[in-house]
Amino acid sequence: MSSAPALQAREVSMVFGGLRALNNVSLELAKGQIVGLIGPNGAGKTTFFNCLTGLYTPTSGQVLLGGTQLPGDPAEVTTAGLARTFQNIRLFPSMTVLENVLIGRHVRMKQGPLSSLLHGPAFQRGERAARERARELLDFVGLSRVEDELSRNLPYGDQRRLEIARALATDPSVLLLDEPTAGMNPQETEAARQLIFRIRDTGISVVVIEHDTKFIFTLCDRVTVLVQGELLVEGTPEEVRGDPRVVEAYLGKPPEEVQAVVEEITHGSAEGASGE
Amino acid sequence: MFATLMQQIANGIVFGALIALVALGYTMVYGIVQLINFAHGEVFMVGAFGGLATYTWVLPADVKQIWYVALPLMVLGGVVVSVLISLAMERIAYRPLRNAPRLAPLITALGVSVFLQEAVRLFYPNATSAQPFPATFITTPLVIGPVTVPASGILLVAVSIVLAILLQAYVNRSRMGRAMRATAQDPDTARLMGINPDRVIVVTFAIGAVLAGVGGVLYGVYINNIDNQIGFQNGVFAFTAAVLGGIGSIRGAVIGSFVIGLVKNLADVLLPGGTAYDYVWIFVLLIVVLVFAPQGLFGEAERVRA
Amino acid sequence: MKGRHVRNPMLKGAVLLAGALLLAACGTNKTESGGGGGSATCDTSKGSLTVGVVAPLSGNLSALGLGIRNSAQLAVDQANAKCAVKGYKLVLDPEDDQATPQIGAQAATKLASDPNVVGVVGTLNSSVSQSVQPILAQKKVVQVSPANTSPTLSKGADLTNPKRQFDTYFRVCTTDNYQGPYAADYLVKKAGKKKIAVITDGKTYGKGLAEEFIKQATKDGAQIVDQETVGEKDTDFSGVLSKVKQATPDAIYYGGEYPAAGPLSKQAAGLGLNVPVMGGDGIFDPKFIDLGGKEGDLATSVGAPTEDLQSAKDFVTAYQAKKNKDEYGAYGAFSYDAANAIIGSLAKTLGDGGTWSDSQRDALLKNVGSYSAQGATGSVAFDQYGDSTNKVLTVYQVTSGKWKASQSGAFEG
Amino acid sequence: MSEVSTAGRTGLFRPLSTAGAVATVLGALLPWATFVFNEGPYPAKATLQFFDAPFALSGFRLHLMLFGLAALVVGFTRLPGRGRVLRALGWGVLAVSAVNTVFLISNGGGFGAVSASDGAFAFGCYVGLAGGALLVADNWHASAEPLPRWKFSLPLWAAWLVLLVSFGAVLLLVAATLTAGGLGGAADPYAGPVFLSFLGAAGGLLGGLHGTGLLSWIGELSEKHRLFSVLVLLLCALGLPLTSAGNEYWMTVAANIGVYAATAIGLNIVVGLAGLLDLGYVAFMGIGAFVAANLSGAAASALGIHVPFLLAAVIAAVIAGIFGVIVGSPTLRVRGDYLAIVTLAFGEIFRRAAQNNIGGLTGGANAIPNIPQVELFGLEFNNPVTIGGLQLPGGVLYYFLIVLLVALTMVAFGNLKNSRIGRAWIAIREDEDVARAMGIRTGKAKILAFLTGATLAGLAGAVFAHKTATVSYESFQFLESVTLLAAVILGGMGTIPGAVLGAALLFVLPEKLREFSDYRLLLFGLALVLIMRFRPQGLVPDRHRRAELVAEDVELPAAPKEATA
Repeated sequence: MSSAPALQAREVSMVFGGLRALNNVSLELAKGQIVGLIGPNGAGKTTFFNCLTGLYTPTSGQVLLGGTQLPGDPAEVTTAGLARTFQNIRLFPSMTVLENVLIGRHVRMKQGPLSSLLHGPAFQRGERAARERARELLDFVGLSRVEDELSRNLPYGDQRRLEIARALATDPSVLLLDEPTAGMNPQETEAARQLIFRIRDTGISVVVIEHDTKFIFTLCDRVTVLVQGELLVEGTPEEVRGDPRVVEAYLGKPPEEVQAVVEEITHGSAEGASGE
Repeated sequence: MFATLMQQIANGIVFGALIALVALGYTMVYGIVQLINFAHGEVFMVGAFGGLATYTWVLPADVKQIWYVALPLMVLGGVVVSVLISLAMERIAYRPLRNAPRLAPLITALGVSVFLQEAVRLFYPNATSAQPFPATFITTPLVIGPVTVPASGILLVAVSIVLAILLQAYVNRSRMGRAMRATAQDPDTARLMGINPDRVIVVTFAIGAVLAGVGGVLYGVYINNIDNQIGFQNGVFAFTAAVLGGIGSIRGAVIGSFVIGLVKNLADVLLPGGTAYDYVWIFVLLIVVLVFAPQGLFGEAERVRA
Repeated sequence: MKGRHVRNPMLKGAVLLAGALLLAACGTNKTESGGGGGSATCDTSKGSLTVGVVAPLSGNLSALGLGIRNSAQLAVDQANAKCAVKGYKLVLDPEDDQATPQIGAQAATKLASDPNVVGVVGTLNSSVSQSVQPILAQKKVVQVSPANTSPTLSKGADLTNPKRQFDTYFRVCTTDNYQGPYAADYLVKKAGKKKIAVITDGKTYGKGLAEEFIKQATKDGAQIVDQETVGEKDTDFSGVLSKVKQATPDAIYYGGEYPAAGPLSKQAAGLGLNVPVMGGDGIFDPKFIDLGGKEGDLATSVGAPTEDLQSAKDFVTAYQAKKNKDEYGAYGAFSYDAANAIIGSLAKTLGDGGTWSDSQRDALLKNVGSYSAQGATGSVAFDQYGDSTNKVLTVYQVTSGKWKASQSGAFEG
Repeated sequence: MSEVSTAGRTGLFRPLSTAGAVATVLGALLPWATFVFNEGPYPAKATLQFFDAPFALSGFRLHLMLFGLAALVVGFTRLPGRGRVLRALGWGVLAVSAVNTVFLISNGGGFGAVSASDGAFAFGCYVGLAGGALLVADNWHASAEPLPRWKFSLPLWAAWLVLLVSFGAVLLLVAATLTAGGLGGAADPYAGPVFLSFLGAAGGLLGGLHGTGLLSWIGELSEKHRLFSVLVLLLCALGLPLTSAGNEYWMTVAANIGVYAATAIGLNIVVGLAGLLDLGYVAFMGIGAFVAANLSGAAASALGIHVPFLLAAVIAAVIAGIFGVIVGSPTLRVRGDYLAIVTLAFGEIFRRAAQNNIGGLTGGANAIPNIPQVELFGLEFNNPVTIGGLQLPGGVLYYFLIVLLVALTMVAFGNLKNSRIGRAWIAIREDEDVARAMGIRTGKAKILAFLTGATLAGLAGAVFAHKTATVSYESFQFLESVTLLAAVILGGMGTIPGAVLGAALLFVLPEKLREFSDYRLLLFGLALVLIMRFRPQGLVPDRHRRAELVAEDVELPAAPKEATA
């Protein structure tokens, strides 16, 4: 197992009607690695995540987790050890923080209907263990003081962290994060970065989609650039940053944004290095 | 047997035309506000009573004899009552729940349905049991080869098809129609484009009520009696037709209605159980269609957004 | 902030309301006399006794249920006016059964637990009677149904070996096994119809009636060319009628009630099926004709022709004088007779100086069993199963827009 | 909040409230009607003259007097939550006065009955109404006051004692509510208004107690001693036959409530937890009932075999459960509103099939009558029983059986809700796509919801068959499904006591208000509309549901647009 990459996507394509959203995108992720996925809006990043997690069935290509092909169903994928968060936070808004994490524990719990009905000793043990683990994870992401709040009442940044805790509760070997810092201020972003490092340190491989290229370049071991459903560049942050095609890819954007991107790409290395 | 089949097809088409007038209202309202307006069947019912009331209390005795004057006036009366009830229902019961979860307006709709049925029974004179409805139309049936159809049935089919076509044109061509389609697809964007969703919803309810009102009066002329229960049963059929055709689609609702009319009447002669089980077959068909084509025959394909 | 209370909408509303009430106070004024209404001249020193009614007073069937209630009320009012039960005032206690057995059971329990309830008129639905019977029987409360037609209620499931089910249960209406066969004899033997189609509404009354009709008609040599069922709430019968038409019957027997039968007859004619529609007492109602019943349609009804029966005419006159909102409907006259059977037997049981107590219930049951009088539906009396002995049936035919008696007699098996 | 208003709120003297309280007391003493009605004197001597018997008050006037005195006292104290208490009392006074006024006017033939007629004057109702209105108006903004929280903790024995006393009080209140106004009929001609008036008083009392924070405190206490509370509650339920409501009639009504409550709890799993709207739910109860009828040895049943009741009930539950799976299977493909129509279709198919005596199993239009009583240990369940010297009314054994059934279903519901499975259902209700992404096999979970719900309904149906003694398709109409749904919603979706409370109300109200039976359905429809408009979370709101069902003003940050159904 250890020899196989943690996650491997082979030439994944996705076609909606006549629209080719993804075209032969491949990705490889070693154990304990953080890989960034960047690209302009509509490049197909989230579609790619959906294909990995079984929410979409790719038109062609395959996805392997630890060398085993993943089934095409989101529930099975999660059971196999691939967890994700969502670009537009999708918590269970009227459940408490703790319950949200317990939902993540679902796949690792064993109680069947009968056991749930009777609440026997075995059930109680399992339930206690699940709560313990959930509290550990809330502690890990720094939310233990709000475990009884309804998740809808959490501030934005906390909701993002709760989503990560919920995903971690499924005991994944690979974690997919869809724009984990979107809408965060610099302090929160920094905290998120540290959190992702700590997740990595527990042996979980992480794939991150992010618009904030600075964030990506200072976080990831390798970076993949998607443009219009095609894999443009793949390499270390340094390689990607230096690639002229990446700058070009962002040129289809409004002037201010291009300006910002160009600045980030050219100056980002120095700042990023200091940040690390 | 052939004659019976032809006759049943004719019966099915007439029944389908009737259902279509109600189904269009279901489908329009659902398309705009994603609400199963269970009370829409009752709008149809009050339309029929509105037509009867017009005949009983408004029309002068000599006008009652002239069907081409009396019938349009009764239709007008029925439509006015339907529209008023429907708009009141929207304003009082549904609008405050616009942002509530879906279950809330659905249950409200059930409540409104029961309320209207009972209100008519209790407060319309003698409506505790079936009321005769005047046959203000040509009463001699038409005989076409093996098929006999009441003239009122032909009228029903004609009116139903014409109204469906007009509605389709209105939704496709007019300014308001475009606003409706925009609201149906994405209410938020529609609002940003300067469309007033309240107005669109009110117009939608009104259009549904007009069709139901016309349907109610023509139903009375065709069947010759009405009671406070006609809305529920025909409403369930109409809703089933709308779902069958793919709710939200005008074409689907009309075709779904004709399918239901035909299934009901052909089941009488062709399927096991005969007349005792005819509408069981409608529901069986509905379940089968929904299981294999969850969006109905003409509904939009399911979109999953993550 | 100080003016807050005054601006309060609640307060304002209350002030306005109070003002309105005070103003209105001088308006309508109605004083009612003390003591009980019409029974002022009777001796009611021993209090009041109750006649219960269990019938659907709400929902779809309430039209029939309210007719039952009002007719029983008429009987009670008349009894009070005549001082029928010495020393007591009678009151009616109508209870809604919502046409469902479980609510009927609640209503019956409620009545049965009141020691002043002498008897119960009801129910409309046979299935409700099934749940009401054992409850009333346990407390020995007499029940007289105006409308249950299922023979099993009195004679048990095995009709060839009849056994009385509850000795508290009586009915003034005839069961299906008289009315159906009588209609069959008329239609086949007298009217000479040999190809008959049978349509029912699938409910207890209609289905039971049609089944008995079919048995006798077949015995009489007619051919049942088609049997169909229409939905309870159906109004468009074209599908069923087209199928019936294919069998080219020369008559249609309809087991059901007039709200469906009238339109059915009319729609049959609309489809070119111009044959008479016949039914039971459920369609013997002027509304059948209003709703589309055509010339030549037939109905059987219990008792001698109403034109010949003074008591029937009196009932109709008295009912109409009451200005009830609801019509007496198909079961009004039966209900009137049922209530009178209870009241008459009660009067006999108590005699001139009797006092009501639970120990009188056995005697009351016996007196109901031997009750005999002329009612709105003809002679009212009960056989050993509690069924009506009134086997006189009349066939009516729609003639120039009215029901006219065509033949009267008894079914002799 | 400005200082002036704070001071105004906490100041000792509240002129308006005091005036309201005084008016209420006066209203209780003044005459209410100008003459004696035809049906006999109105309860509590509505014609009582001013001060002729001030201490002989009873009925609604006693309630008014007590409320007025309580308001007077509370108005001069610094009781925490004073405003809330006064407002609740005010609403109580208003409700009691309004009910009696409306009735006196309508039954007395106009305003003359409550003002002046033939030289008699009666202004009690106006004074009472004004008193209530003043109390409510003066404390209109009491919701701004925080609900007082009682902090002190009790030793175990004292806590148990408090719980025992509170639940005992609840039992007595329930019994008093059921018997308020009597059975109706000739003996109690004013049963309806007396009952409604009592409801108003009970509501005011409970509201007032809630305002002091007492009820919340007891709630917390019972949460702390959960097992004890459940046991005491069960004991109280079993104790109902010993109260004034312990007669055959209320036992029958309570048994019917229990059957519907158990079914509604099943529906609560499907609708309240899993969020799957089912409009044909009563069919499962029907299936259970028909199965039990066929196994009861009733003469009219097709099978004609007699199986002991407990076994028959289990078989009925299992078969209903199987049908639950069949009906639930389209849920794998059909979402949201489409599911509602599919379940409605199933319900109608069941009804039509039962009416047509499918397979000879349902008796068709003749139903299956004369189902024998349940017999356990030689006891026929409908007979009165004597335990020791205790005479219990008929039907009490069914009542006990059904209390046990409801208790069992409540435990089942509670256990499932607080388990892996229950959380999965709630997750599906909230966001099905995410639930799947979290590893929940949504198809399996939904079918399991239908299976569990239908099983409970089937079990209830088996009891129903024996209790009603007849099983007819007429008991399982569409309207019954709507009633069940209404019970779940009225009580509170997804909560354990919700379905029971909802079913109880939907049965007790029509029973108590039989004289208005003509308007039953009209009011039912209206109630559905009003509940959805003003209290969609139900009477006992679920912590989760409360947030979800109350219309939101603020959208979640980047709230997910629901994937189109």
